[in-house]
Order: sequence, then structure tokens, then C-alpha cells
Amino acid sequence: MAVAVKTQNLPLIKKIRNIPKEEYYVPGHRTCAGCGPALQYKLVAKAAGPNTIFLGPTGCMYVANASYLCTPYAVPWMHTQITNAGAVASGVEAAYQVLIRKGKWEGELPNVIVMAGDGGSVDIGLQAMSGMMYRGHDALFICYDNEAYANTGIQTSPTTPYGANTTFTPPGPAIPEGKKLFPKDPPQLVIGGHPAVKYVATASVAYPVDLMNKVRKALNVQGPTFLHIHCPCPKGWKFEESKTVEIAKLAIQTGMWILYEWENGEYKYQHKPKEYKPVREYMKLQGRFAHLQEAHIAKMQAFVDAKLKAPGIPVEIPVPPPRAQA
Amino acid sequence: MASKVKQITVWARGVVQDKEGRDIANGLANAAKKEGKFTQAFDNYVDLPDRVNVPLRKYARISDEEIEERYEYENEKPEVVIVADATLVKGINVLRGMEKGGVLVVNTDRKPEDILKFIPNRDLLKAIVCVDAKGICGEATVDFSGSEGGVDAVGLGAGMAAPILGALVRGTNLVKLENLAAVVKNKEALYKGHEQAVVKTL
Amino acid sequence: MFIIPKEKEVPLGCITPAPVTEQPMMITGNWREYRPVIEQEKCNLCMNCIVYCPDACWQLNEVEDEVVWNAKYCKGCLICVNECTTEALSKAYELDFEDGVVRLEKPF
Amino acid sequence: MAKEMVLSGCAASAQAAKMAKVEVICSYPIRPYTALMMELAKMVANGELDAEFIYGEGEHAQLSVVLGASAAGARVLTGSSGVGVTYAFETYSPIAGGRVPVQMMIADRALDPPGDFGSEHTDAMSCRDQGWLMGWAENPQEAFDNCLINYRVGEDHRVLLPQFVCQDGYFVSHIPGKVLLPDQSQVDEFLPPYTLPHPLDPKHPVSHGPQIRPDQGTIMDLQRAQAHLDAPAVIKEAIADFNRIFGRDYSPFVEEYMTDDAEMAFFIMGAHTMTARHAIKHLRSKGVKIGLVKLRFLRPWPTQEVAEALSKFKAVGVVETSTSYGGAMRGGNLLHEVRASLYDLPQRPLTTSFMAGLGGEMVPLKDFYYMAEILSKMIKEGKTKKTVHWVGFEAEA
Repeated sequence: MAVAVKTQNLPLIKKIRNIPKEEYYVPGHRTCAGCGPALQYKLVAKAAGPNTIFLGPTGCMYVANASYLCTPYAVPWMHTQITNAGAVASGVEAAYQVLIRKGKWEGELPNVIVMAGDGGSVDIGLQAMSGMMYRGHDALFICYDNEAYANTGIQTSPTTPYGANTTFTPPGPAIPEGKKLFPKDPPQLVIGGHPAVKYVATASVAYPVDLMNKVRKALNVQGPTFLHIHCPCPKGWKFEESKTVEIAKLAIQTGMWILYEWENGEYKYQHKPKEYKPVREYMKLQGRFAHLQEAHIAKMQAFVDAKLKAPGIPVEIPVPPPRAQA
Repeated sequence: MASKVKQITVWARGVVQDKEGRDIANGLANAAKKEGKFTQAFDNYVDLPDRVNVPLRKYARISDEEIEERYEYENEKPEVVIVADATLVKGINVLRGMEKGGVLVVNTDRKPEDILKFIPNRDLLKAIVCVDAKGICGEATVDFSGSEGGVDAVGLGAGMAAPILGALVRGTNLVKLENLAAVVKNKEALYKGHEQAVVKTL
Repeated sequence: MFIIPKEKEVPLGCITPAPVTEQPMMITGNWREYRPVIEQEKCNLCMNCIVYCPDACWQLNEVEDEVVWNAKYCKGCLICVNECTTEALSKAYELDFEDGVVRLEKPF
Repeated sequence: MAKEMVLSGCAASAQAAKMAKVEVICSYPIRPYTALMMELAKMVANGELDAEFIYGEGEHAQLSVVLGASAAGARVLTGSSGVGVTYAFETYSPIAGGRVPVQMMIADRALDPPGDFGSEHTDAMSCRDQGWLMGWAENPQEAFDNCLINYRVGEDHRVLLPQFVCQDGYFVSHIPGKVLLPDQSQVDEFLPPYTLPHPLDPKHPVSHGPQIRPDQGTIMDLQRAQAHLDAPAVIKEAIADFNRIFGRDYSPFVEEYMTDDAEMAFFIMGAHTMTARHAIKHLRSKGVKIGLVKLRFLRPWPTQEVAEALSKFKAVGVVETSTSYGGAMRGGNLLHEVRASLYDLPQRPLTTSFMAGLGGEMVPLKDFYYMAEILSKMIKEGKTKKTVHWVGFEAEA
């Protein structure tokens, strides 16, 4: 009896020059000029290669890519509801398990990849994502994090940073900082409660080789894996579209984003700056923070400092919880 | 759509000019209303959600009588077309659906001839109006408060829409300048646009 | 039986063919206000333009050993210009070029 | 050789799924359908059934898992009851619109509030307009047979629709009855292996479900409408084959009982049909000319067959086991469709509806006698006084 166990060993990429030429996320899509999520999609698709099936929950990477009867996905792709990508991916993986076992399909178990936004991962899609992780399906769940519900016009999501101006957290005299809540931590949600998961990593469009290697490592692992990818959004964060990569780099330089891998319980850090720049450097380039006062920026700095101080990744709350404030 | 309704289509770039495009359509409709006309102004639904740089359309309609078919997606036969970013003329047949004798208003620092060479169906035009709106009042305003059916919190015509509307009056008789001045926030830019517009009759 | 106009046709279950190297139903070259221009002699093939383009509009021509720009789909975000390590890339206003005309009837 | 067993509806459905060689199953517990999954879990654990048994994290996930699996090329089964059915509601339209022929067994349960585990068709009926095939089983045998028939029809490339295969909770799902289990070879002859025209297969890439423009939305609706226009011919074919291979005498859409000289009839579906038959037998012995018409497929609704079957009566009583609050008939949904089916006839029977079996309340013989009395009165008076009768709760009939 054939067993559908992944035997692939996608090689790691050493140099930028060795990045595969082939595109599986091809030109011709309706994402913003300078779109961070589109950039990561291109890199992920390249890293994964042709034996891949993408599941695309509703979000920018559905609506802006699969617009009006055409898509840029050169490999199989299916839309899922924003709620259920993890569950649909579970079904696809389960089908291939049984089809390969019964000899109805020949070949390596396909790479089943969910490409979910922050909402489709850790807000409305959290339950399905967690179910997939718990059950141990051999699938990669990617949370491409642009820190808002961008497709619907920039509404706050659980990963929107404190202080951001979104259309659901507009700053005003009564609420001067805009968003009052601090964000969820998606990789920690996965690591914290899913024993079947062996590999979780964060990545950024600023470091494409690192990103692609993390995709390949995740796909080589048997079982569920999770990537949290930082994807600046020129529309939602209000910055000039040529600065997508620059801002992604600044996020890492200021500690607003941390690159790490968690493999079998061990943390490893990548591209960790020797000295962090103040978060102000990162925030001042983005219109979504333009309204903030010094006190708000200090609060953000305190949050980031606490996060960087912690030995693991778990975050202390360095400020009074928002509900406690007037 | 009954022929008595004048259709005005605005072409703009997504996100970076979304508000400017909407302001042009709204400003025109609001000014016409002051003249006792029946009007409507709306986004092209299919172009939304807009993406940075995507070509998108905003519409205005002006009529002497009540507009009977208000629930339509598009302006099929625009009499006046406004292009908020000149480079759009290379990418889109902006005069699509126009009947002979229409007017084109373009936001550009270039001469009408430079624009016309990118418009193969220019024989449809009776006039082209060029105005350097960016030169008059700088960059566009990015604000999402008025998008997707929301109400604009920034104010109509604070930015580039104002000079473009001013220029429009030079090439058409859709509305009077003083009525635009009554609805537009940046009146100085409106008047400057009106003065500095270059009109070429064809 | 129903009459379905050609322009409104939708395949059964909305299942469409996958593109191969590009999606010709969504040409995005008309999104550009500015385009990137390359001075090949300044280029050291650092590959930044290739890896950082969200629209895969820079590719390496291995025969000529130079990077090639795709005018048909480039949206003019200019990440490539911003990330170029040798200033081989610069931005230029689209109306200064006769080429690159797309002129679609509708935006997509 | 077929063998006879005594099985509950849940167990019968599980046996059918096993013989259909279902490949991916997704479970979540809720009464009363749960035993279906308990049975299947045992079969998988014992090695009798080679299938992936996935524990969904809720009904929404159950439907999502089988959607993915079916789209990838596996035959699938899921199921639910009551509020579980409605919790998954978001998924029904995408599954039908995407033309992915998943099967869902529903053992009916009343919707909350509060927690009433009795049977009522409202759970499934709330989902009837999403494009799925849909019908009810009267007994465990039909639960078994309908599973196979629905796979055959739904997976047919001329149809490609998902299927709600319904049975009344408790009455059918829990009370064992006689089931003839066919030979595997018979099932294999009836049910071809599952194939999808464009599965999610890296060797043949396709995109499932890109967005469309608003002016193309009608086309997607038309596709589903067309599938329901095409399905009846496929159902007829399937039933003819089923009867031939398994030695049964099913009618495809409506079954009649003692209708030849009947003046009045019950129109009914599901479990209570069985009691209604016995009531009719007793009423007949007292000279009441009454019969019964049973509906086998609610979707596609067999308009012509219903009209033909009912046109010969003077009065028809529609037994409703679902609610449609504020609806035109002030009762359930069935009478709406029955009246619509009869509207174009030159001679229409008088029609009314009987709210019976709601919340899982029993519908004993005496309730059917009461209904028959009302129908007799309607014939005598020559008119329909009320369109709805809440059986057992009426101040005046």
C-alpha cells in the first residue's frame, strides 16, 4: 500500500542569484502597485514550485488576484471563504492522502499551501487554522500580514498595530490614538497550543532568500507548518508604493518585526540588528501613524522594548490594558 | 439612459487619486444642483476596491429633468471626460462611448498637442482643456473616509480636484464657476485652474 | 434554454484555466505614471529588481547576462528603482515615451 | 446475495457510505445524526473502510473539509443536525455554485431556542434554496438507498450538485428498521467511481472560483438553475437503474398510496408518511376516500408530477414539519410550493396545511384522523377556510 508521506527535500537557496527563474505567480493581477502581499506570493510560489495547490481565502490576495475570471496562479488554486481556509486545506490534503494510498493519483504529495491574510488567519479564520494545525495535516498555512482588512478598505484586524489609523479606528478628539488595542501574536498562537506543529517561522519581504528558504523548510517538514510574513501595504499604511521593501527592512531594524524560526521547540533568530533604531523611524514614513502624539509613540516604543527583552517571544503587556483607561 | 442626461466620466488613478476623482464628480454634481439641475455622482462599483495606480472611473450625471435610471453601473456615453492623470491616455480609450462633439479635460503640465497624439479617436472632440493641477496645488489627498459609500471627512476640493474643476468651466458650460466656488474648499486653486487652463478648440 | 451573451459567459462552476507565463486578461502596463529605465553599463546584476518586483516584471536574460523589463505588466511602483544598489535604474515620466501604449477599452 | 439487517437510519446511512467507498469523511458531534459518524469511525478503525476520517472543529469546518476533498477528487460524506446545519450555512452556496458534489446527511432537529433535540424539518428546509439536491427518507431502508441514489445523481457530470440527504431525527435516525443490504457488486454496478471534470490537480492546473463582475452573476445563477432543470432526467435514469439492479419499485419524484379513487389526500414527506399510510388504511375501512402522495425530492421540485398527482383530488392536506414564520400560508413552506405547482391547472383541489410534528412532537394516528376530518369539511363546504391548522392546538378547526 502506497503511503502519502512527503519525501521531497526542496534545496535551500544560498544566494540571491540562485533563486529559481520560474514564476508560478505570473504577471497580470490587480494588486496595488508596490503590493507587499503580492511580492510575498511571488516568492512563496517560486519557492514551492509546480507540485503545489494554493487555497485562497477571501482577502486582497483573492479579490485583487482572481479578479474578473482570470487569475495569476500557474498552479491549482481554489477560493475559500475567509472563514475556512484551514479546513478546506485539510480536506485537500486528506483527499490526496487517500487517493495516493489507493493508487488513484501518482506522485509526491502536493504542497498544500493556504495563503491567508491576517483576518483569514487569526481573526475570522482562526478556528479553521487551529483545526488544521491540531489535526496534523501536511499543509503550510501562511499568514501574509498586512496588518488590516485591506481589501474592504483598511479596517482594523487583530494584527493592526496600536495607534494605527484605520477606517474602523479613525483618530478623533475622543480617541486620539486611533487604535487602542495591542495586536495578537499569530506564531505564538500556533506554537502555544498545537503539539502537531514542528516548524513555525516569521519572514519578511525585505529578506527574500530567507523567506523562500523558510517556505522550503516548511514544505519539507511532514505535518502542519505556519509562516507569518510581514507584508507592507502601501494603500493601508499610506506610504509611497516604491517604499514597500524599505519599510519592511525598517520594521526589522526597529524591532517592530522580528525574524525567527521555531523548530522542534528551539528558537533561532535571523537578521537581528545589533542595535535597534527607535520605532519612530519606522512610523514616521507611514500615514497611518501620522496623527500620533509623543505619548502614543512612547507607548509603542515601550511595547516593542518589552517584546525584544523577553527571552522567548511571549510578550509582556508593558502598558495598562486599554480597557482600564479612560 | 435617456439622452437628456449629460454624462461626465472622470478617469483617475486608484488610491492616490481616488478622492480627487470622487471630488471632481461630486463637485460638478453639487454645483449643478445649485443651478436647479437634477444630478447624481457615484463611484464605478466594479473598479472598487481600488488599488494603487489602477485606472478607475467616477461618474457624474446632470439633467434638466429627473434622472429616471439612477441605478446603473456605468456612464456608457460620456459627453465630457476628465482625466486626472495624463498618463492614463496611453492605457485606456478614455473617449469610449463618446459621440462627436465631446470635451476632454486633462490634468497635465503639457500642451494639448502632446496629449492629443496619444488619442487616436481625437476627431470625437470639439475641445481639449489642459491644466497643471499638480503645479497649482501639489499632490493628491489620500483619505479613505469618503470611499465605499462613506462620508468624506476632509472636505470636497481641498486638493487637485479644485483646479481641474476650474479648468472644466473653460471648456464646457456644464456649470458656472461661481457655483463651483460655492462647493469647493480650495477656491484659490479653483480660480487658478480656471485662469491657467489651456483650451484648444478642434 | 437560455441565451448567454459572449461577454457575460462564465465557465461551469467558475473554474478557469490557469495561466502559464502571464495573465493576458489582466494587462497592467497602463497603471504606470512613471517607468523604470535601466542603464545596463551601471548594472552589476545584484538581482534586487528581479526579486523585489511584486509583478515579476524583471527577468534575467542569461544569454545576454542582463536584466529585462516587462512593459506590458509593469505597474510603475518603482520598488526596483528604490532598491537598485548601483543607481542603474531611474524613473522616467511615461508620456515621454511613444512605446508602452496599451489603450484598453475597459480597465480589465 | 443481499442480506437483511435491522438498522437505525444513521447506521443504514453509514452502511451505504461504506458501500459507496466514501474516501474522506468529516465529523462533528451533534444529536441526533452523530451515530452516522460513530458507525463510520468504527468501520475505519476496524479496517473495513479505507477512508480519511477527519474531526472537524465544527459544522462549518465539516462542510469546508469535504469541499476541499471533493474538489481534489475524493468521494466525501459529512452530516449534521439542527443548529449544526445552520452553523455551516455560509458554505452551502459556494459548494453548490462551485459544482462540487459533496453529500451531507441531515438527521433533522428543531432549531434553538431552547435546546430541543426533537425532529423538525426546519433545519434542512432553511437551506433549500442554495442549489443542493434535497429529499427525505421515510425509513432506514430509504436512508440507505437515498445515499447511493444521491451520489449517482449528484456526481453525474450533467448535474454536478451537492446533496442534502435528509431523514427525520430520532424517528428514522434512531428507531431501527429492516434494511436490505445489497451485494457490493450491485452497488459497484449502480455507482461509478467518482470523477470531477476539473479537480485540483497540479498536473492539470485550474483556478476554482475567481471573482466575476456583477453583470455575470446571473450566469452563475443560471448554471445552477440549469442543473436543476437537467437533474430530473438523470434522477429518472438513476431510479430506473436502481430499481433494476436492486429489485425495488421506487417512483423518481412522488409516490402514491391508495389514490386511485380518492377524493382527498395527504401530501407529505419523511418519517410520518409511515403513520399516515396506516391512518389511511383505517379511514378507508370506514369508507373515507383518502390517499397519500409522498414527495421524494424537494429539490429539484417536481412541479409537473406534483400537479398531476394532486389534480385528481378535491382536497389536499399538506403535512408541514417545518416553519416559515410570516409566510403567505402562515404555516410551513411546503404549501407554498404545492399551491404554486397547482396554480396553472384548470381544476385545482382545495388545499390547506397541517402543522404537525414540530419540535419533534409525535404525529399519531389520531392526528391524521383529525386532518382527514378537516379535509372532508372543506370538500363539503367547497372552500378553504384556513390555510394553516396547528394540529392539536386549534381553538376551532
